[in-house]
Amino acid sequence: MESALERLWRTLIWAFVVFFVVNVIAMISTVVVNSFGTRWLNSWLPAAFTFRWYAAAWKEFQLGDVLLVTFQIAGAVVLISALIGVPAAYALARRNFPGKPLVMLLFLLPLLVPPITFGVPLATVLYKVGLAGTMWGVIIANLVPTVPFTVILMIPFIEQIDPRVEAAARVFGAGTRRLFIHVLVPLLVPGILAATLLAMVRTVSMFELTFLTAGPTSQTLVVSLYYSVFAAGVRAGQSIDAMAVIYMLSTLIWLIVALRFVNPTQIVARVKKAPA
Amino acid sequence: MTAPPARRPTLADRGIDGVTLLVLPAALFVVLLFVYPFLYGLLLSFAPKEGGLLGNYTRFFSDPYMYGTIWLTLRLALPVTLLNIALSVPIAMQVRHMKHQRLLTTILVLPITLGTVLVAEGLLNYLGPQGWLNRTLILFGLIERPIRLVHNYWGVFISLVITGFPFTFLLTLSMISGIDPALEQAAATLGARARQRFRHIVLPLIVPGLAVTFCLAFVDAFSVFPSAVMLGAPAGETRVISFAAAQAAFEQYDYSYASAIAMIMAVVQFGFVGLVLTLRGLFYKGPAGGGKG
Amino acid sequence: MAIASAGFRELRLDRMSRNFGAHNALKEISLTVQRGEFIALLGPSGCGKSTALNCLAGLLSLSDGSIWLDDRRIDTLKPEERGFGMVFQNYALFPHMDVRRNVGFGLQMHGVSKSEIARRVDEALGVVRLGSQAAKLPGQLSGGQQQRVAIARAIAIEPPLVLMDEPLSNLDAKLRLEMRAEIRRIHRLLGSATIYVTHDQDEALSLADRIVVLRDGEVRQIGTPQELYRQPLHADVAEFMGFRNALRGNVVRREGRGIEVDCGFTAPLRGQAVDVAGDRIIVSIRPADLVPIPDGPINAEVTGLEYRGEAYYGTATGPAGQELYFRTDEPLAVGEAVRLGAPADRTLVYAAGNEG
Amino acid sequence: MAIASAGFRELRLDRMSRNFGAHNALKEISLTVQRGEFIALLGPSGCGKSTALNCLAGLLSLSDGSIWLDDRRIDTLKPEERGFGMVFQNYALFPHMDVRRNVGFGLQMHGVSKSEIARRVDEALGVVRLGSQAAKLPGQLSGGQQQRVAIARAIAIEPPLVLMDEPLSNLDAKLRLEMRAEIRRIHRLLGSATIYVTHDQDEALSLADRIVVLRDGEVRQIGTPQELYRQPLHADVAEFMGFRNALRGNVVRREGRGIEVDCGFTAPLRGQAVDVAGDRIIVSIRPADLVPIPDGPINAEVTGLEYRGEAYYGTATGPAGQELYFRTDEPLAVGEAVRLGAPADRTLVYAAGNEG
Amino acid sequence: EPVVINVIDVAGDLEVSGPALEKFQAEHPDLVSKFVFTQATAPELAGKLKAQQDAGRVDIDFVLTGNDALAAGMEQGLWMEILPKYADKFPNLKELYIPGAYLMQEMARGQAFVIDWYPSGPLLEYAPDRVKDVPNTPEALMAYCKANPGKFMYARPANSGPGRTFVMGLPYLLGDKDPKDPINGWDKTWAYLKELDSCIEYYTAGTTASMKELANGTRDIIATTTGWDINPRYLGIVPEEYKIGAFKNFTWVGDANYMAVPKGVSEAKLKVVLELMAYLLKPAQQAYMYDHGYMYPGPAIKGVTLDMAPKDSQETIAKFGRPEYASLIADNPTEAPLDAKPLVAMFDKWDREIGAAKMKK
Ligand SMILES: Nc1ncnc2c1ncn2[C@@H]1O[C@H](COP(=O)(O)OP(=O)(O)OP(=O)(O)O)[C@@H](O)[C@H]1O
Ligand SMILES: Nc1ncnc2c1ncn2[C@@H]1O[C@H](COP(=O)(O)OP(=O)(O)OP(=O)(O)O)[C@@H](O)[C@H]1O
Ligand SMILES: [Mg+2]
Ligand SMILES: [Mg+2]
Repeated sequence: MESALERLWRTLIWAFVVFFVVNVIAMISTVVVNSFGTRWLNSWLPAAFTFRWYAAAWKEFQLGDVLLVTFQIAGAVVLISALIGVPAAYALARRNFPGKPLVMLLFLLPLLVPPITFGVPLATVLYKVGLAGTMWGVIIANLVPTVPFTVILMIPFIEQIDPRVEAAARVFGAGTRRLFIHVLVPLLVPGILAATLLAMVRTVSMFELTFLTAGPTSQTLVVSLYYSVFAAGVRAGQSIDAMAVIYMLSTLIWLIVALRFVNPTQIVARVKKAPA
Repeated sequence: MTAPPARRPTLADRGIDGVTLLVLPAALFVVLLFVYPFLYGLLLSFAPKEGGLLGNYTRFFSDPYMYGTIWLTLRLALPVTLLNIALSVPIAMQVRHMKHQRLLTTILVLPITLGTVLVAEGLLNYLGPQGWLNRTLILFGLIERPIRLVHNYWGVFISLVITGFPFTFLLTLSMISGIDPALEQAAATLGARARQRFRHIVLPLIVPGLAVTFCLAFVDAFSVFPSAVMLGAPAGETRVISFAAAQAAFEQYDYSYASAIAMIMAVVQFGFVGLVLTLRGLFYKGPAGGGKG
Repeated sequence: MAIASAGFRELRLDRMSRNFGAHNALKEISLTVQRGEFIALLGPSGCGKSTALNCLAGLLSLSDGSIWLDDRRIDTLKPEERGFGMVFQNYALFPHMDVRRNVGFGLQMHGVSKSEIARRVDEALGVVRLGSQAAKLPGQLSGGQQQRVAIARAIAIEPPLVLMDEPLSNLDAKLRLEMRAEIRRIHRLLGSATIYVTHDQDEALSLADRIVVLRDGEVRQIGTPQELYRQPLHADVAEFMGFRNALRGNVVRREGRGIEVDCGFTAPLRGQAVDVAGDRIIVSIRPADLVPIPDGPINAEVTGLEYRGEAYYGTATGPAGQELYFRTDEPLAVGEAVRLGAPADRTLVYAAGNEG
Repeated sequence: MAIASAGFRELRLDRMSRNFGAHNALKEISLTVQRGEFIALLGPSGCGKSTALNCLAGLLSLSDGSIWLDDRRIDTLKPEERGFGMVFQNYALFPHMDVRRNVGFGLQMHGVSKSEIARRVDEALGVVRLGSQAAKLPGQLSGGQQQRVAIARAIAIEPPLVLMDEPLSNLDAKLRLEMRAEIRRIHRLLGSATIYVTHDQDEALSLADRIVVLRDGEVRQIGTPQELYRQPLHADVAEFMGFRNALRGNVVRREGRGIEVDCGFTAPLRGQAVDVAGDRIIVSIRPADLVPIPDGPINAEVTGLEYRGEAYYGTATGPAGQELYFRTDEPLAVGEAVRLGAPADRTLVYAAGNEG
Repeated sequence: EPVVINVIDVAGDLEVSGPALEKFQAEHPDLVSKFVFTQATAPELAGKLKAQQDAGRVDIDFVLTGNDALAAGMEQGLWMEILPKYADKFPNLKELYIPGAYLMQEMARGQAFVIDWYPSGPLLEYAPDRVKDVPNTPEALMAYCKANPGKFMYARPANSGPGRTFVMGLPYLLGDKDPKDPINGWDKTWAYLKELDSCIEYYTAGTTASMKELANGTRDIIATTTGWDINPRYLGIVPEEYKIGAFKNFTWVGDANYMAVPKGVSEAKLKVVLELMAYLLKPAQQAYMYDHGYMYPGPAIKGVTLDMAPKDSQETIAKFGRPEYASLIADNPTEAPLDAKPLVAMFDKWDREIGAAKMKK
């Protein structure tokens, strides 16, 4: 009786997953197909296929350089925010100290307050110290929301780790640094994976702060993309789609690479798979 | 033998030790680079083009077209966030046992890479009157005329689900897999069925994680902007608050008013996030293992 | 909810097997347990005891074989449908519930009323002497307290079949004895069947109706405590049952079950043949039975001595380098020569090469 | 990294205390441990043994008091600076590292070279008989195997001070004896100090130079195994040390340390006064010492019997309803009348009301 | 010493003027060693410039912008005041510019120069196979729309050139009191728009989306401009054969892009940029503005004809251009669009009263 209900439930879930995946793939496909289409009106498929939108976009936005810059910036942001965010999250998860709510608020604010308010003064500060206009300026500006993001996100993951395992590492001579390297980070891999992936996606898509602090040679892909979508003037949908596809690929690569090498499920679950 | 010195409460007793100091780099970074610009924006919001200190705020709250955006935004952000979490949890519960888990995970997480533009373009095409979806439905005779799924509330809603679901799913999956399977096994031997195991074991243990997930996802959804413009009706039912702020800043070039709106936005979000994080404090937070090993 | 085990008469394992990858953790275990029976599962570390319990509880699927309750095949049922109680070796307490809720969880799942739950939880906590810790979370308990919560949790639901995986391993001697008595009392009270994993012989001997000795995933012997204590069927079982002295030698003379063997000492040893096929044998003697006697046949040199309260236990080396474990009431000095002997009826002789 | 414990001469706990909220888990523990000494910490479940070890290791901060290594105060040092080895009661293995890496972890942290690590890990795995499981993750091991990894991990670093929290609780009798021998061997080899928590009296008696008995966070007695086994200072320690029979009565006659007490049996009992202030006393006798003798002073009725291999152990009720635990070589029937007696030098008498 | 000039384009103008800039570099290697082009969306430009100027480090030397971002910059004082200081370099602007372009040049108040201009709209674009009689008066459009609900559409004005041109053209057609004052002078227009709303299904967020709906047959008539008529058909977004219709006696509402210089640009660079601006206002360069009909016709100054334009430009116009434009431009008056302030007020009112009304249904 109830197991029939359970089966129904499971079927429903899988049905939804299939529904979701099919529609998302179809949606992506329309964009991909369109980006290769010459002209697509009122029919199942475009009239003919071409590469010209890619070629044009590539040339117009000097995408080679832009992609390289984007990767560098995203890489640096992700790395730095993990490096300083995870330890901070660790402290917040493990210790109760006076003023902790205030610190939490400090980390929440950059996520809550839209960049409109602080983007310009932040850029001013960065221009004053001579960082804006360079790649580092963009990296630092992007760190302002990603560091707190990483901190907040990592807290529950750290709480899940058994402090006794940490205790063991300390007893056997691991100081905080090596505790992180040898024990915490490997155990936190799923959380760090999620945090870095999401931080990367956010950096790549952070238009406002990037634009405000980027110089002519430190613009990232999203600036070009937004330009092609929102700037005045006529632009073929196919060309926008081509840009969007390039944008997607630029993050998709990392997602696939990351999930290829890192398992999003934690070690406990992997070792002790529940009953078949 | 010398008498040991009397013990005074040390910093460590109050929770301040080397580990606590790890919070410093991040905190310093935020203080240095965020606090000043933020205060600047905050002060700016109290220096309206016209009116007294609170001019911008009274202006906002005396104009239903403006304060209505809060409701319009909440109407999008809350259901979407809750739906995404509600979908993520059962799916993650299923996926974690799977053999080809990585492949499926990759596919499910994939939409976070799409970017708002691709999603908007894709939905406009796919769900549009001549899109594949409507065509298919018409082909099979399920509908007669194309149904309208974009340029309204649902267009934005769908896009938020597509970009938001992978986010919550990835977090939920990683969090659920942190629970020692032995706990569920123990519950099973005590007669708990799958639903009860979920309700009594898994759910309470991931609530703290879900709370954080909710906060981050909610904040994301609440500040929805490009897709509200591209897929919604930005003058109408998807006139979200960040759109109002952007209008003030970029159309009316009233940065002071824009700052004020953004501050209001932050306060509203904080209302929810603060509440959720406070509630989170009431739950068990700690290792999700059951004893030895 | 229909619980499969309610009111069963017998539980039958039919060639139950389980592999982990290439490793066969259980190899065709067959066993029938009657209702009301108390079975102890004994065996060296890693021999598959917990695996067997997990298979029974439905937490691991079988690789082969089947499990039957009377005429019903249950190895395909989910754990929650079997209705067995289980004490996990690693406790598996719910970290987010206090002791009271941990213990009451099973009752809650079975739809027992609130007041009844409260009553039975109090009772179970009383049994494990944890009334005063009821409001703590598992993480705030000592190891032994956690283990007792695990026991209380399993017995609170009064299951018709209880599986216990080393439930007393972290308790002190006094508490162990008390808990042992409680477990036996509850076993009788519920008329349930109990399968009890332990590494403590005393526990197995005193509690069990029958003992099953496993080794490398295989059943080596099934028998009553007396049988196992006095007459293990194989040299390895004997060694496991406390016959720590295992001396190799050759048969000198046989007369019925009596046997005389030569192990290179001053005189042949006399013992009881349990399972002697050829000439080369192993002699098994418990340390407690091997004591210094003036004309003992075993000449050896003391290499160590330890205090064990009621007596001293020593180690010694025989002429062929044999390691010997013996008992003595008076302390001996290391290096001292000693002559040891054991009663013939406590000296068991097995065929060599059969020790596995 | 300078390790505090390297080459120390003595470890001194000075009124070490630790509270959990309002609960005082350790109350002013003072103890001095010499290098090379083997200390066993004994006490009922929840008495604070693990807490004491955790405080020593630096995993819990003290609420009061201090810990000294020679002249250096170390209770303010971080765990990683103390350089102690520890076997955790709950193992606390690194779930993401295979057995080999778990065991080598400490060496790696101490900057030992790769090849040296490999050598010493192999050695440690050999000691705990886990060579064949080296590539498994902890989650793939049986309970006993995990425990052995925990032991191997602690001894691999050859620490000057080893803390062991019930390291053998999940091992079978045979392996326990072997491991016990290994632990002693390593202790001697390293010349290290060992503080060893156990609930197994045998282990404490055979391994320790001195035994510390804790109760409710307080030290009840410190002494050699012999002292503790033969002459516990308090009735509660006695009960904990296996004097399971605790009979209340009154003093009849004293002559020096000899004493005669009346507990309502057919005749007064003769025993040894350990600590007798007033007239009302408690008589403590081990079950093993209380045996049926034809004219034993204690008349009782058998209520239960259990097999323990070398003998039977029974329960009986005395005339005043006293619970009695005794030993017998021949099985007795439940309900049978029996007369029990114990040697006077094995019968200890304590003042009543002092049992804690 | 040749310098590097950082050009930022927030109007999509490089599409049109890019070749002329490159030509300048080729002809003046002594002045410019390199142009670095950045493209961006208009709204955030002001913020970025402000940040740079507050910090005293301006790294943008030359801006191509539409009138929205220009106005924003003017309001915040971001632009260098070129006139009258450097008036000698730009003599006789009134003579130089086409009248319609000059109207817009005046709006720049000496802080920028119109680089290209077109009369824009309002125009209607329709599918000839589905629409036989294209409406040629506002009343006819209303009647058509009511008869064919959902078949007419214009994009949300705030985000669409054609959308706003359509709305800005209406006061002239309907004879409103003050076509330059949307709040107080547009009574008829607002009434008209409200009524029109009843037969419009929704307003797309941008022009492209409305073009697509026209192309795929969901709509039959949409609002457009000259550039949005020619260029999308050239690009294949809209079928070539689609036609345009104009209202009788309508007034063109022009549109232009500007070139401006932020305050804070160094003297050395400023000299070069001024040179560049003067250069771009020469007929030879202005001929590039024909482009692919992106801002048809495009040139802002008098006397530039299509035959001066590059070959492919001529071909495109020949193929996708419309002969009727010449007469439409010649025969109808031209007005400047709304100034920035009233324009924003118009957007706001439209959003509140037209756009938001959609929700209530
Ligand atoms: N974090 C904590 N919060 C509150 N009480 C605690 C906490 N940790 C331990 N205790 C209590 O302190 C007491 C001592 O615990 P400890 O673990 O030292 O006992 P133990 O002697 O090791 O017992 P066992 O033999 O059962 O392991 C116990 O009563 C326990 O419940
Ligand atoms: N998930 C697993 N993957 C691989 N091998 C496993 C796994 N679980 C158990 N094993 C192996 O199976 C064997 C039996 O394990 P089991 O836990 O049943 O032993 P046990 O008899 O309970 O031992 P102990 O007394 O030490 O608890 C062990 O050798 C163990 O290493
Ligand atoms: Mg086991
Ligand atoms: Mg303990």
